[in-house]
This record gives sequence, structure tokens and C-alpha cells, in this order.
Amino acid sequence: MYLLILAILIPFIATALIPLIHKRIGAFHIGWFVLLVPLALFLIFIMQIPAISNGETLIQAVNWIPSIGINFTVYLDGLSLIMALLITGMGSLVVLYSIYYLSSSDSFPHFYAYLLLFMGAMLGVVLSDNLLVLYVFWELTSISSFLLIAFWYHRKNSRYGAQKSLLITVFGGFGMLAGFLMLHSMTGTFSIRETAAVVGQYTDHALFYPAMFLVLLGAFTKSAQFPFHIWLPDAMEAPTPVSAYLHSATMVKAGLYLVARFTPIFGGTAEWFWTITIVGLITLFWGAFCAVRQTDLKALLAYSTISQLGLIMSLLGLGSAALHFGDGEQGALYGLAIFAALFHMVNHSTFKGALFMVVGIVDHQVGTRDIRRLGGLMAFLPITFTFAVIGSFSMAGLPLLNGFLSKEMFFTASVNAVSLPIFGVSTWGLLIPIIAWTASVFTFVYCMIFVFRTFFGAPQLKKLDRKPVEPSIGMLISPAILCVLIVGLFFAPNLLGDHLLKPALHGIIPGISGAAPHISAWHGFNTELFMTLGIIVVGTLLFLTFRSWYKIYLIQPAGWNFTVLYNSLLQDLKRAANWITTHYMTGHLPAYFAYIFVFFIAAAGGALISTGALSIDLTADSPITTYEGMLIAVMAIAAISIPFAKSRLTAILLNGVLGFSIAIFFVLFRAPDLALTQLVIETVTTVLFLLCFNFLPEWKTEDSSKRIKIRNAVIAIAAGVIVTLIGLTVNSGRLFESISGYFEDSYELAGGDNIVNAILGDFRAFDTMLESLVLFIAGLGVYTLIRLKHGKGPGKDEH
Amino acid sequence: MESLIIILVGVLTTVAIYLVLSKNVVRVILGTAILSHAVHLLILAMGGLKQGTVPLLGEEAEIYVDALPQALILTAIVISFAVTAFILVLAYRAYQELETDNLGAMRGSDDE
Amino acid sequence: MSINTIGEYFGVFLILIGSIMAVISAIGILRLPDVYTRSHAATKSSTLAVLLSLLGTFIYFWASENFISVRLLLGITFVFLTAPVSGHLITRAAYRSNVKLADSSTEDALEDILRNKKDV
Amino acid sequence: MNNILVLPMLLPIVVGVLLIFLRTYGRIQAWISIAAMVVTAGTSIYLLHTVQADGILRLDFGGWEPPFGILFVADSFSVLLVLTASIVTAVCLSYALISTSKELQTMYFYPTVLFLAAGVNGSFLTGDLFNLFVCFEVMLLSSYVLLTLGNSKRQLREAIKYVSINIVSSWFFLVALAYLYGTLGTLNMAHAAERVAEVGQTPLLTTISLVFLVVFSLKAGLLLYFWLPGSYSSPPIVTSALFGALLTKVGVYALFRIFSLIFYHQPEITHTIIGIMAGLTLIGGSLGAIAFNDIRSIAAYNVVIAVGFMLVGLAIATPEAIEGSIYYLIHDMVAKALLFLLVGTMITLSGSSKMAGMSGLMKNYPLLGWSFFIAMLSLAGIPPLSGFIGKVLISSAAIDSGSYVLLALALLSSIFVLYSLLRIFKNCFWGETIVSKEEQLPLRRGVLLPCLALVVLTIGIGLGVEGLSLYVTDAAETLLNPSTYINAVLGIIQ
Amino acid sequence: MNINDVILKTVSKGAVLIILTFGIYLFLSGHNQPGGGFIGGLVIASAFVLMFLSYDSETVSDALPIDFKKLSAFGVLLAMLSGIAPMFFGGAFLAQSFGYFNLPIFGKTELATVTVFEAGIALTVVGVVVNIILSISEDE
Amino acid sequence: MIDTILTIALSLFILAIILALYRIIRGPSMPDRVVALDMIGVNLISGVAVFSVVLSTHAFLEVILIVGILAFISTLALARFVERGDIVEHKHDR
Repeated sequence: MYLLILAILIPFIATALIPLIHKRIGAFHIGWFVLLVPLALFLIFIMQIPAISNGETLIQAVNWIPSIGINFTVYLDGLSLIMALLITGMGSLVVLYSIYYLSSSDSFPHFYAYLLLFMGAMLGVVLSDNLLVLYVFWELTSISSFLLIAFWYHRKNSRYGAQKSLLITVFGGFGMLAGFLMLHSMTGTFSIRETAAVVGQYTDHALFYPAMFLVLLGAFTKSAQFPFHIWLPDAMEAPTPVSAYLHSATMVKAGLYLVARFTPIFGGTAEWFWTITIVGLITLFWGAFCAVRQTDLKALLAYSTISQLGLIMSLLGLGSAALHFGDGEQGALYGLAIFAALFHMVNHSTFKGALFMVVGIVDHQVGTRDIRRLGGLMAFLPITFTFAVIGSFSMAGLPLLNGFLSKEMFFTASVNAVSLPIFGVSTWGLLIPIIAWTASVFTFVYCMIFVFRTFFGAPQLKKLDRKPVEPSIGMLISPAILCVLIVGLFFAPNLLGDHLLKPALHGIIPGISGAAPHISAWHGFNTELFMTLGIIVVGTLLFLTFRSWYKIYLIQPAGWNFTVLYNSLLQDLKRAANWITTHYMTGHLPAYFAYIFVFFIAAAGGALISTGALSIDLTADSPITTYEGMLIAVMAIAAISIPFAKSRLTAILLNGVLGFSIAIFFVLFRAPDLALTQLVIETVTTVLFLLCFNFLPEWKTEDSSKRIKIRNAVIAIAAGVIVTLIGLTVNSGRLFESISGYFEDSYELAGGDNIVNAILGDFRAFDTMLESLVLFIAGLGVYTLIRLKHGKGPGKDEH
Repeated sequence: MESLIIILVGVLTTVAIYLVLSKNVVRVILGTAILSHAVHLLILAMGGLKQGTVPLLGEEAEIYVDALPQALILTAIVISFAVTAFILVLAYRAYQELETDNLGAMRGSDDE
Repeated sequence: MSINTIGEYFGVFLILIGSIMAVISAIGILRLPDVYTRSHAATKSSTLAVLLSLLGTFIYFWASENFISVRLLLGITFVFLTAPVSGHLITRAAYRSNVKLADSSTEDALEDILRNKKDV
Repeated sequence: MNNILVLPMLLPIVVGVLLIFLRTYGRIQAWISIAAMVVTAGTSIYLLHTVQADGILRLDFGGWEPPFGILFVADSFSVLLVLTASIVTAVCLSYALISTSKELQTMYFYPTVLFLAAGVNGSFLTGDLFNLFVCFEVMLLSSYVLLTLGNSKRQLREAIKYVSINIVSSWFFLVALAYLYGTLGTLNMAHAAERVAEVGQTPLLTTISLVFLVVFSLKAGLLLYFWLPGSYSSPPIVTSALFGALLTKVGVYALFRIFSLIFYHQPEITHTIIGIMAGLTLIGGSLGAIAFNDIRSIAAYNVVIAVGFMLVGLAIATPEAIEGSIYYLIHDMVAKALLFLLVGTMITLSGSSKMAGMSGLMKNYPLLGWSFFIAMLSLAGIPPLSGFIGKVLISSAAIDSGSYVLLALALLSSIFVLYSLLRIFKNCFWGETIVSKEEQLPLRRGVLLPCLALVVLTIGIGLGVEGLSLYVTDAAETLLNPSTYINAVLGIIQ
Repeated sequence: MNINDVILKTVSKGAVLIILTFGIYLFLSGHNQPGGGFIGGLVIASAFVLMFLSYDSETVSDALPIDFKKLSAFGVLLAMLSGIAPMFFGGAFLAQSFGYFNLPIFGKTELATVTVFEAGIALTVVGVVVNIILSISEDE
Repeated sequence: MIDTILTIALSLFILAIILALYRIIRGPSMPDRVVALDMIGVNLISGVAVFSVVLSTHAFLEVILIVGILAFISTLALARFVERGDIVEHKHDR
């Protein structure tokens, strides 16, 4: 049974089928076909609930690259199941919603193809057990998100947002990949389960913490944690169903999933605890704080999502302390935070999904999302208004809605954390509930803004593009279902808790047992309840006096935020890159040569001296005769005079002298074939030079500055010296006899008296053959160079 | 003797590199021509200048000079001739089209 | 002293004469005032030098190894044939590219003829 | 006798020379040369299987035993590269079938491409150092001709630089060969390796190895890549694609061969230097890739990055790293050819190589856009495309060997690759469509087919890594156990 | 301005003849004496160079109605085929063979397949060198 | 005895070459240099001839002829260049 693998593959197969189906069905909306996919998958996963809630797990594997241990292993436990249900469930609702949301001018096949691609990738992320397979799907989610954000790619902002999200998430992804590889390097396995089983032995490994931080980098970027949160608001350029689905309900949760998944591996350490908690809390606060000032409803929701993600993240961090204690009372106490995190993750998906859909309806029906142009819509869109109230009040943590429950648990966890006896919490621990509370106040404020600024007050119909009316029923189904869930979960939370959250919790903290968390709406008058009451009171006050304290947002200077930093980073990087590159890649050949020779001098010269290779021994030299010495003098003089030659002809003449002398040198060293070749080649070369000089100007004296000339001379001399020194060293330290003795039997072997010729024609005939080919190609090249005049076409063909 | 040749190779190399580093195309080409002269001598010297006889078996001598480097040099000479011919023509075609033989004026840029 | 040895010595003697001749002509090329006079040194005495040494080599091989080299004879012929031509070409080139005669020259015999031609 | 071993080099040459006589028949030339490369690819598949079955193959030319004669040696590494190179050449040629002007076709374009392929294949296969030089020259001369074919101002200007620098690098090659011959008295790679192993790598030999490093770095564009961006971005599309896919790879191959077969005894010197150079190359390439608005330059700097990446593998030199580099080499040949073909097509369609000159191509040419998208992801090493596995293996090896700086640079460079290509994708394919449907230039199907073939290839390699792994593992093993190679070459004649 | 080249042309005729003969001699003697395909080819090519220098390019082209590109291509092909041929007789690529035969007039003569190879090389060299010079000198 | 004379002769020939080289470097006019080069060529012929006597080998006799031929060709080419700049002329130029 490869049900799970099939479940991952189905969306991909469906993606591939979309173009085919699209052509056949004509006017029929393709969304209905697409809807079948998540619905079917949702049912499949629902059917797994009984087994999973009994503590079973499902494993299925297919080999992919077994030779390096990358196999397609899928693994379904409580945590994966929650995620899978979220993905398919939200997926169904969003597809349904989108059928009514998209306008006929949009390209449906593209939209649904990306969406299905995402769905498959996301399922892959949450189901795979193999780290690298997980990474594969992880990147696929980034890519599908990129494509969806840029769905309206003709808009500049869409392109900007898409690029930003891709760069940041892929950056994190690469970090995560490095982390995974480090884990593999430590444990030797790519399987998450196996890693978790053996990781205890490696906590002292030098790579343990680097791996941890790199994995967290991936999680933080994906889940839009501070300071990587900046991509999420810009991702709101995507069509609203996409925002509801990817950028609030599922994809951004992948980071949370990852943290949860890796808690058994890294959890229980102070670094893990503090990093996640602090980042989570900062994100929570900063997101809520920024959300308040937004004027675009989607931007408000984006920051709110950031904030909520931070909340869940901090809960995961707090809960990781449980791993330190293992089984027992305290373990259970702190483990509650993880439970809360999972619970809130589900709740957030419901209310945030509903809210996004509400915004989508408003945008769709009214034509704007700008709070400043909205107001009084309650009268026109009563049903939508209801959804908005349910969603945002749940988000604000008000009773009778599921958000209240998880919010309370969050406060419990934060208060519990103060008394945590480990990780040095005692010093700064009090800050945890304080930040949590403050952030929640802001959360309350923006929830109120969302509801009241949009739906209450005087309607500003003049500012609207069209008269607002309730949308068609199809658009309302999905938010309605979510609102039912929001309310339903408040009244029957343990249905979820017992069947899904508990198995998941056991997966995350294997040691936890005994005191299973039970969700109840009423705890009595405890700290948490007072905190909630305080939020309502202070939050209401702040909402009402919003205009008077609005100024605190002006404290942050305009240029001082991370988006500006990101923009200027890219721009400055490009500018710097351009500056650097154009400064050394000048296109100036002499400069390139200078680099090359300097490199040669440094590498070869450096090695010659530093390795102590240099040793010169002149005793083995053959004797020298007068005329040989004189001939060498001739060559040296001729060569040295060349750079000083006033005219090119003189230089060529001197070069000719040099060439002829070398030919005679070959005679002196008993190489008649060489001498002959050298002589002819030298002459033909000279003739060629002369032929070409006809088309070239007389050379001018070098107009380089004296400094450059000296520089060139120094480089030239240094290179010459090094060539000489290595040569002398080689000459002094021959290690082996040459193989050429063999060739002296050339008469018997190859039937030739002339050894050189026998080598050329027989022993090394292949060289000779290729050499003639080289010559031939050069001939062709010269011909084409001359004949193929730009703009004139080829000359006359044959003679 | 070998050492002297190697020093000569060094001198030729120095001159050639100095030429190659200059801005004039013809000088660069001339530099490459001298570079190949230098390396041919170097190969010859590296073969060792045994005072043997010409590598013709008809000469009936006991020792012959190392024939392999000679064969290599022969190949190298022909190849460097091919390349020199090509770059010479290239240089004058470039002069015809670009109307300069100054490499400083042939910079171009990556961003055009 | 056999006839062969005499032959060898004779050959070597010719070579020596040739080499001295070569140096003399080289001195000529250094000392003579202009290209036209220098070309005399280069073409006339140099050719003589090379002919002498080639002949010497020929005789040496003939004497010592009884080897008559056709290539050497061909070489001698070739040099004999081409040396004057190249001398002629250079001086003509010099004249046509307006290389000045030495100050001590008394007459430029071609001046009028060529100038007239140019006018036509 | 394994005479078939010479076919990957001989066949293109013979066909190329024969094509000279068919000068005026452009299309016939194209089809014949495509057929030749397909046959070559088929031959290399056969060789690949034979190598698995019988071990390393060798062919002594003229029957002269090594080390005296020249020979071709086929191990998995070289044959894999020959195979990839042949396929890529065939694909590029089929692109040329449509894109190349009649003018170029009659100016010996096809023969020269075949000679280039022959030179490349020869360089991969040869077992003799001097013959490697000659094969390099065959390749280089062909590349000179191809680079100037067309004779535009820009081509001529860049060709001067390219040719001069390559002349100097060939000079370094000869110098290094001379030194090596002087020290070891041999030219056969296996023989040289044996002799080096016998005496140990003396300081002098290390110095000589660094001269070789200079040579091959110049050819591969490792740190000394000054010639690369200009010359890769000036010639016609197909030529650029061939250059991008093949030329630097030969240098990379040579570095791998030399520093794993002959000079592997002093890794703390040689491989450290290679590592530093690879790191600097990654930085330089990354900066270059984002510095410009000319899409050809961006593509060219991407070549530089890839070179750095592969050499990271050599610097680490663990089996995993070498395997990764081999995967990456194969991937890069395919993906770079694809990238250059796409970039070239974009330029042809929009008439400009500036990003500012194109916008919204996606609307009119969706297939082109998606091909580019996949090429982009593949080059950035996004799974499950072909670039992924190499990246994973190299990174993993970097971790195992503690080369964290190289790891960081390698991964960051991927980001730069992604960003640089993303800029092209974002600006050129997306955005408002400038050209209306009526005015757009038609994109001929034949132009896209080769690109799609490469797209399929890059996806196929990514997903079907397991199919390759047998060969790649064998290749890496052979590279890391020089004795296998040496025994195969110097052992008993088969 | 008309230059009288009678002397040069006359001498050249003789010289070209000598050079050509010598070139062929060098080519043939290559296996046992200095010379061979390359050198022979180069010397023959230099005879053509001399012709170009002494006469004008049109005259030479008319006198030699050969496409030198094709000549050189043919040369490469010939060299290649001499290498391929042994493959059909079970030998290695580029295997050369030689033997001694008693021919009626020449007596004991060595015949070697390498001569075909060398001939290919020589043709290539001649073709390429002349082609290059012809191309340049015909450029306007 | 013979060897000494030959060495002297060889040295003298090369001395002549050096002297001619001076003329090439100094000029002053182009034809001067060509003349000197021609002379170097001629001296090289003698040098090679003498050297083959020194080694008593026949291997270099080809070289002698070749140097002769090539010295002529280069001189011819150079002279043409000095005279006209274009060393291979066209019929229609005449």
C-alpha cells in the first residue's frame, strides 16, 4: 500500500493533467475538477484518524537514490496528520472559494496548476521522513508560492513580492539544507526518525549547534519570523485565496512544523529554548505592533499572521523545555505549551482563513481593501460582517470562540515558564508573560480595527468603485464552514485534542505520558483569565484613543525597517558588485595579462621558495664552446632590442634574426628536422607579418605611463626569473631517464632511420595528425575571417 | 650549456612578457611569437643536451641526442605557426572593423 | 700526407678564408656610409665568403669521405643565382623609398630618368 | 583492440572534413553533423557499458605500448563527460539548424563545431599529456574560429583578448610539459603518475604541478576567468552555448585528472590552493552575475560560478565530493547549454540583450518562459532538478571535511545564481508585455525543441540520479584510486 | 609607376623549380633523412610563396587552378584514412606497416604506409599555407 | 688542428652575424636593415656548412640549401614591403 505516496503524487499528477482537461471542458469551470483532489485527499486523511489517535504510525518507502541514502520515505504520525488535514481541508475550502473569487480574465489553468503543485509539495513536506526529500518539497513550496504571488505578474508589486519571498525562503532553505547535511554528517542517516533516535549521542558534536541554527534559519524564514518576516506582507500581492491558503493557513506553518518535528532532535537544550522563544516573542510583539498601523486590510492580516506565527513559535520554544525533564510532572507541565502550539496552529488556520476570505469578499465586492475608504459595510454585507466578527474576535482571544482557548493556554504556558528552573530563565523569565500580554493587547486593538473600521461607522460610498452587495452564495460557503469550526472548536475542543493533538504531542515529546492535557474552557479565576480581562479593558481603551497615541509609530524613522534594509541590501549589493567587477574586469587585455602573470609568479614562485624546491647544480652541464656562447649572445641581443625597436619592421627583422638563430641553434644541438621546420616556418611567419602589416598601422611608441612601464618590466622580469629558476632546478634534479631510449630502435620498429620522423609518423602519429588538423582549422579560420565581412556577406566563393 | 640556454629562455620570456603586456596588438602578437621561441628552446634544454649524434640511425653512433623533445618541438612549432597566422589576420581584421590597434580602446564592457 | 688529408686541409683553408671574408664584409656593412655602398659589402664580398666556405665544405667531404653532395652543389648554385637578385631588389627598394645617398656621393644617375617618368 | 575508443574524436573530425566538400549545402551539413554527434553519443553509451563490464579501456595508437606511444584511455569519468558533451553538441547543432544564418552555414560553421567537439572529446579521452595539449589546441583553434565567425565588432574585439590569453595559457602548458618531461622523462599520464608515486612528490614536482594549475585554471576559468565573460557573451547563440557547456569543462576535467592522478600527494599545498581559488571564483562569479543588466553577461558569469563550485569538490577530494563534482559537471554542461540557448533566443526575439529592452515575454512565449524558469531552478540547485544532487554531495563533503568557508560560499553562490537569473526572469518574462501579439516575432518550433530536449534532460538527470550513480561512483572511485588507472594503462596489454 | 621585374621573374622561375624539386626530395627522404611530410610540405609551400612574391596573386591563382582549402581538407582526410585503414585489417588505429620489396628498377625498396600518412600531412600544409597567403593577399 | 681552425672559422662567422645585428638594430634606414639581414642569412649558410664539417655529418646539408632559399625569399619579401608596403601585388594595381 502506497497510499501516502500516492496522496503526495496525486496533486502533481493533477497538475500535469490540468492543461489537458482545460482544453476539453470549454466553458465549464476547471476549479470543480480541481476541487476533487483536495476533497479526496482530505477524506483519505480523515480515514487515518482512528489509527493515528491510537498511537499508530504509518511508514511507506520507495527508493529514489538509494546509493546515497535518499529514499522517498513517508511517515504519518499525529503531527503530520494535523498538517495534512489542514492542507487538504483548507485546500478544499480555498479551491471552492476561488472558483467564485477569480475573475474570468485570470488564467485558471495556471492558478490551479500552481495551487495543486503547492498542495503536493506541502504534503510532501509534512509527510516525508527523509531530510533531503523534505528539503525537495520545501523548495517546491517556495517555488509554488513564488508563482502564486506573481500570479498577476504584470503588476510591479507582485513581481517584487514574489522575488522577495523566493529569495528569503530559498536563502533559508539553503541554510536548512546545510543544517540537514550537518546532521547527516553526524548521524549518517537522512531519516528524521533515525536521527531523533540516535541524536542523543551527538549533542557534544561540534556540528550540533551549527546544524541546529541552520535548521532554524530555514524554519524562521519560512514562517516569517523576525527579522525575516518582511516577505510576508509583500506576499499579499497574491490573489486572496492564495493568501488565505499559503500565507496564513499552511505554507508559513511549514516552519512551525519543522520546529516541532525537530524538537525531539534539538529540544531540551538552552540554545533551542531561548532562540525559538525569543524569536517567537519578538515576532509576536512586532507583528502585532505593526499590524495596528496598517491601512490595507490584507497588510493588517499579514502582520497579524506574522504575530500569530510568532506566538506559536514561542510556544514551541517554551514547550521544548519539557524534553529536558522527560517523563513526569514537570515534563507534562511544560509540554502543555507544545500542545497549545498545535492547538493554536489549527485555530489560527480557521480564523485567519475566514478573515482572509472576508477580506477577499470585501475586496471583490467593494473594490478596495483600504481601511480609510471603507466603513459602514455592515449594512451592505451582513453575512460577511458576521464572519468578520467571529474570525477577529476569535483572533483577539474572546470567549466562546476557539481562539480564547488557545490564547488562555498560551498565557498558562508563559506564566509557567517564569518558574522554569533551568536555562537561566529565572533572570529574565518574567519578561515572557509581559511581552505576551503586551502583544496580545495590540492583537486586540487590530482585531477591533479590522471589524469596526470596516463595518461600522459612516459608509463612504463615494470613495468606492461600486455599490457593495453580498457576493454569490458560493463565495460564502467556505468562510461559513470555517466560522462553524471556530465556534465548534470552542465547545468541543477535546474532539480535536484527544484524537489529533495528543498523538502529535507524543510524537514531539516522546517521553511525555500520564497527565494528558485536557482542554477546558473554564479554569476558574486564575492569572490567565485576569490577563485576558486586562487585555480587553486596555485594548478597548487603546482602540478608542488610537488617534492620540498613533504618534508612537512615528518614532521609528522611515528608513529604519527591514524592508528598507532588504531593498538597499539588494541595491547596494548590485552597485557594489558592479563597482568591484567593473574595476577588475576592465576589458583591458594588458591588465588581464598582468593578473595572470602575477598569479603565476605568486603560485609558482611562492611554491618554489616556500617548499624549498630551489636547488641549482651546474656540474652536470655539457661543455660550452665559443661559438655557442656567441650565438646565445646574438639571440639575447636580438631579443632585448625588440621592445626598443622604433618601427615594427625592425622588430620583425629582429624576430627573424632570433628565429634564424634558433634554427642554427637547433643545428648545433643536432636537430636537423627542427632546424628545417623552424627556418621555413620563420620565413613564412615573417611573410605573413609583412602581408598583414599592409593592413595595419605603423606601431606607435607605447603611450603608457612610466609607472605602468616599470610595473610591466617588473612583472616580466619576475616571470622570466621564475621560469629560469624552475628550469635550472629541473635541470639539476632529473629524477628519471627519459623514455626516449626506446625510440632508438626505430629502424626495427618502424622501418625508419630518422628517429624524429619515426616518432612523428609512427610512434606519435596521432599528434601529427591532430597537428595537421589544427593547421587546417587555422586555415579555415583565416579564410572565414577575411571573407565574412560584416554586412557585406561572403565574398565570391570559389576561384 | 643547459643552464645557459635556460637563462636565455628566461631572457626571451622576459622580453616576450614585456611585449605581451603592452597595449599595441602587434606587440602582443610579437610577444607571443617570442614566447613560443622561448618554450621551444626550453623543451630542447629539458630533454638534456647530451653530446650525442644527430638522431639519424644511418649515422652509426653509440649515443643519439634525445629525439622525443625534437618531435614535440616540431609539433609545437607548427601549432604556434597556425595560431600566429590566425591571430595576425584577426588583428588586422579587428583593425579594419574597430579602427584601432590599441587594446586600451578595445575595452568594451560587460554591460553593453 | 695523403691526397685525402691535403684535400681536407684545402677545404678547411677555404672555409677559413671564407670566414675572414665574412668578417671583412661585416666590417664593411658597419663602416660604409650609406645603404647603397653597404649593399656592396653585403652582396659581393658576402657571397664570395659563402661560396668559399661552401666550396670548402664540399671539398672536405669529397676528400675525407669521398662523398659528393648534390645538395651542396645545388646550394652553391642557388646562392650564386639569387644573391645578386636580392642585392638588386634591396637597393632598388631603398632608392624608391627615398633613402638618401651618402653625403659623399657625387652623382645620382637615376634621378632624372625616374623623375621624368613620374611626371608622365 | 578497442578501436571504437577513437570514434568519439575521429568521427567528428572525418565528418567535419567531409563537410568541407559540401560547403554550399547548409541543411545537409547540419543533418549530417547532428547524425555524427548522435552516433558519437551512442558510441559513448556503448563505451560506458563496456567500461563497467571490463574495466578501464585503452587504445594504443599504432599499437605502440604505453608509455611510448599515444593512447586513449576510457574510464567512467571521461566517458561520462564524452557522452554528455556529445549529446549537448548534438542538441546545440539542432538549434543551429534553424538559428544560424545561411551565411555562417556556408562559412564552415558545422565543420568547426565538429572539430570543437572532437577536440573536447579527445581531451577527455587522451592518456598522454602532450596529446592533451594537442587536443586542447584542436579545441581552441576551433573555438577561435567559432568566436570570430560572424565578424561583428564585438566579436573581433573579444576574440583578440580570448585568443591572446589562450596563446599564453598554451605557452604555460608547454612550459609545464617541458619541466615535467625534464623531471620525469615521460609524457604518459599514467607513467608520470607512477614515477611521481615512486619518488614521492618532491617540492620541485609540487612547483611544477602549480604551473599546471595555472594552465588549467586559465582554461577552466578558475580564478583566472578574465577572458570568459567577454568571449562567452559575444558570439552567436549556438557558439555561446557550446562554449558555456563545453570549453571550461575541459579545463575542469584536466584539473581533476592531473590533481587526482599525478599530483595528489601534497594536497595540503595543491588542494588548498585550489580551494582558495575556488572560493575566490565563487565570490567573483557571484558578484559578476548580479552586477550587470546585460543578460549575456549574467549568463557568462554563471559559468564562472559553476566552475568554482565544481572545483570546491576537487579541493575537498573525498569520494563524496568528487562524485558531487562529477554530477555537477554533467549537470552544468546540460544546464549551461540550455541557459545560453534560452538567453540567445530571448535576444533574437527582443532584439536587445538588455533587460530594459524586454518585458512580458511570458505572455507571448510561455514555453520559452517556463524553460527558462526550469533552467534557473536547475542552475540554482533547487531540487529535484539536475543541479541538486551535485550540490548536496559537495556540500555534504565540505561539512565532513570541515571546509565550512567553502560550504558557505558554495551555498551563498547558489543564492546569487538564483537572484541573478531571477532578475532576468522577473524583468524579461514578467511585467507588461511591450510587444503586442501582432507585432511579436514568431518563435519557430524548431528553436524550442532543442531547449525542451535539454529541459527534459535536466529534469531527467535530477530524478534519475540513481541510474547515473553506478557510473558516477565508479568514476569517483577510479579518480581516487590512481593505481586502478595506472595498472590499466601500464599493465599487460589486453 | 611601372616596375620592371624581369630579373626577378626570370630568377624566380629557376628558383621555384629548384625549391619544388627539393621539397619533393625532402618529403620522400623523410623516413631516413631529415625531412618528411611537414618539412616537404612547407618547402613546397614556400615555393608558392616565392611565386606570389614574384608575380601577382591573380597570375598565380590562374596558374594553379586548385581550391587549396579542398586540397588541405583532402590532405587531412588522407592522413586520417591511412590511420583508419588498419582498423579494417584488425590493427590498431594509426598502425603503420612497412616492408621491403624487390622492385624491377629500384632494387630493394622500402615501402611504408607511413608515406601515405606523410603525403596527407604534406598536402595539408601546402594547402593551408597557400590558402592563408592567398586569402590575405586577395583581401581588398 | 682542423678542429681549431673550424672553431675559429665558426666563431668568425658568428662575429660577422653580431656585427650585422648591430646594423639591424641601428638602422638607420629600413633597407640597411634588410641588407644586414640578408647578410646574416648568408653567414648562417656558411655557419651550418662549417658545423656539419665539425660534426662530420651529412644531416645538415639540407639546411644549407633551405637557408639559402629562405634568405632569398625573406629578402625579397622585405624588399617588396619596403618598396610598396604590399608584398603580393594585384594585377589591377599594375
